[in-house]
Amino acid sequence: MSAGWSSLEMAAAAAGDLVDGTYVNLGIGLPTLVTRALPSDREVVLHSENGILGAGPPPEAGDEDWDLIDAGKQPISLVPGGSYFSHADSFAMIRGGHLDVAILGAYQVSAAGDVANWHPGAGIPAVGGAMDLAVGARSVWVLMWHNDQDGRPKVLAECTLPVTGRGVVDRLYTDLGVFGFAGGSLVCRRLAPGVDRATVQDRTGTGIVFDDKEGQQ
Amino acid sequence: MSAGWSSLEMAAAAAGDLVDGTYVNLGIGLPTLVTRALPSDREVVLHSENGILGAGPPPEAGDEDWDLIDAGKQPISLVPGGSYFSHADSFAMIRGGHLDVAILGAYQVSAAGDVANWHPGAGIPAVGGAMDLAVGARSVWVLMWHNDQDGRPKVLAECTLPVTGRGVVDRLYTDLGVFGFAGGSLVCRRLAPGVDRATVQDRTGTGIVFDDKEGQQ
Amino acid sequence: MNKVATDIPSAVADVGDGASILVGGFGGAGAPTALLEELAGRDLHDLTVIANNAGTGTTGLAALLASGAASRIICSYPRMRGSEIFEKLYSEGSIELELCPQGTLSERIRAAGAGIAGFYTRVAADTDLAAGRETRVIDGRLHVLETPLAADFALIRADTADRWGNLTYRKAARNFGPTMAMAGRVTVAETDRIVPLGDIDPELVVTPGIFVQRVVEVPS
Amino acid sequence: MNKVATDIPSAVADVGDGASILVGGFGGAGAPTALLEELAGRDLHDLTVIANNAGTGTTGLAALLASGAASRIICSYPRMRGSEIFEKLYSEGSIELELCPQGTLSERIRAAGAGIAGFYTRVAADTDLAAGRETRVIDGRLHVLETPLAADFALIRADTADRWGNLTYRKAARNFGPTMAMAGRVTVAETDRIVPLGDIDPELVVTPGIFVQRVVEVPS
Repeated sequence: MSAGWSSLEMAAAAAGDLVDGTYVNLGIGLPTLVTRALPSDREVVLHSENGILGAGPPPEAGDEDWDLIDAGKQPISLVPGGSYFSHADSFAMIRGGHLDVAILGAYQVSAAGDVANWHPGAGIPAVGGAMDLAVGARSVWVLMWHNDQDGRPKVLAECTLPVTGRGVVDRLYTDLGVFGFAGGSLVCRRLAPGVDRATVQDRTGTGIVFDDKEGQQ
Repeated sequence: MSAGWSSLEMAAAAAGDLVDGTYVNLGIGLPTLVTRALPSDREVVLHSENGILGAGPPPEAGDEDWDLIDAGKQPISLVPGGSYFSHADSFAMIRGGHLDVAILGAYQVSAAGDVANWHPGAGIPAVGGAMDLAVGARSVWVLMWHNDQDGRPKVLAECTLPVTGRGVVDRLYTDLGVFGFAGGSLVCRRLAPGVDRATVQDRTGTGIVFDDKEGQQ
Repeated sequence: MNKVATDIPSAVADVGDGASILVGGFGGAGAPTALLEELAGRDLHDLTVIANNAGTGTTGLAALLASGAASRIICSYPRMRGSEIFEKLYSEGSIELELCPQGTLSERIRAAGAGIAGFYTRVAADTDLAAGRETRVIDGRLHVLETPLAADFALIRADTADRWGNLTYRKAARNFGPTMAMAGRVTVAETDRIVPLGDIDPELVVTPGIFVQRVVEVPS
Repeated sequence: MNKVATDIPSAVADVGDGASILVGGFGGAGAPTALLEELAGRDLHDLTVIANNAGTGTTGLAALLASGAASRIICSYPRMRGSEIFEKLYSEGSIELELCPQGTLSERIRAAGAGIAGFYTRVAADTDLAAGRETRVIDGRLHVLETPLAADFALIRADTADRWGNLTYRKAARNFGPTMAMAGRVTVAETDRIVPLGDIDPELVVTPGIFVQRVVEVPS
């Protein structure tokens, strides 16, 4: 598993694709790393489901304000131009198609762009805003490790865990590369450094169409 | 038509029935007179459909603020404790049953408590917030003249004009008295000074059950 | 990110024939008069206007209607003192009217902005305004199914803006502004002033910039 | 009119067995901790709690659940770091869980407050969370019918109140407060401070007093 991106490099790949003026919601877990990788040459406005636009980096230790937390209940800050609003208004933004991008973590993604990220299969599930984001954001990106801790593929022909949304994922960022979805198939757009086509296919549970000119150069 | 209440006396009869802490919406036309008749010993909070709670009396001539108007587009003021909010929130208050009382003007009221006040029967209709108020307020009161300009009854067995809401009117204040509705019948609760039972029945287009102990004393 | 339009014409440059337009305001309060008069000065046709009123006097929405730009209006209260321009167009058959209860109008607009595909309300049930409409009995009471009301553009007036499109309003000029801002595919706000980013207290922002595509300064 | 309760016990004196309670807060921010702990100290049973989370640690909502007062919880995100009390009750079968997507939860609460009898949303359509539910295809897409979620009480935390019940909030502690305030038949707000009537700028009021029945000062 030495080849491919680190978690921060995966996040940087996604962050680099966010253009100036994008409104983005970052799911809890891996996607929060995107905040650390945002290029400084553009303004990307971060939405937090608990009623914040303009979420900023965590405060210094000791300066935490527990009335200013992100979706993962961690202390954050507010950037100039930010605002506060109610949950109903926050999810009106999400459901109403006002967010340009939602970057979700996931357990599984299917070739059809289904995403499973709310029910681990056993124990108590917790859906939070995942289903709202999955159908509401204009573009849904998933940021996750390509394989689980036991090396099993998380990108599959069909999700085996309960799905969050069907046919909703537009892009997938993993440690092995960047993927899209077309005609019911997974499409590899870019390979991470040191990863070849055979490796990524071998570690994926569905057939891949390769369209990774950039990565192969 | 010398017997009975003046318009301001009708409004005073309604105003006197508003207890401390009541949230009230006043329709345009006659009901706006209620503002002039509110007893000073209680706090009644006036709601204006265009996003105001705590509507106050008109400002002095020359002090009008055209961003602070009532439902009839007339300049008003805001009392201490008042607030501004959006139309969506304003009608959430109305539709959601948060207003204690709506006092509407009307063309016609029926024995079943139907009210007709949006469509004059010819020409261009204009519904405004009338239908929202008719079904949304916890208690709907109508304030109107007992007869039209040609002396015809406006309180009828059935409305002949298009209705605003059915079975919604709880109380009716006219120049001849105060009425309720029970078992599909109009009930006279109080007669205006100088008005007797025969007169009010004669000027009404439906049978009246008299329960006007107070008025007869 | 800079949503500030340099002038009024460029703020609404892409409004074309056949567009649907949400127009803010309750009477004159909150009406985007400058944007409306800019449109009135063009040779526009077949607009659908969604507004509470149908214009009064000869300015603002009345001017737009007088220009012949609108073929259809959806509103709650078209007939009022001073609405002669609308009344003339209506009596001539030059404009189609869809009357909608005011709270249903604002809720349909909110539904469009909030991604709600339909809702049930008791308002207008069993009245002529709901004739022929789909109904449903819920908890023993008749309800009407209402549908969302989005538009190509929302034109509103606000008090203060910044370059991210955050807005505050003044008193009851707020009215339809926050709700319509959510439902325009392109929302344009004319505002009394535009201040530097960060100058609006985040607790005071009424319309977060995510709902606004353009702002233009039009001092009152 | 004076909605100020003299103390915490009297602010929730009428909460009884079997009551349904909307509980504000997202994690700890906006949680009405003092009101919840007052209820936890009583011998209450069979409450239905509607909240985003299911409590963490041993205070606030977790304390109420630990007291055995709740037999049912409707929430979006019960399992998180520190939710051991809920997890234990759930695994014992002492509490029933209805999981609801967060935005659907807030919209169902708003619907109750806004007099909307039902609405259609794409959220959760064709997922296990909508199994067996009424659906409808609108514009070619599957939608789920969602119903309003009112409660006997809404308990929330706000920043500043006045005796009419007008409320402001602090930063992201706003979250569910304004929406739940609309949907409680009795809404009780614990607030950092209570100021004289007229001291809150009318442009800054987030929850107008019409939605609030009682306020009680609980400095943080």
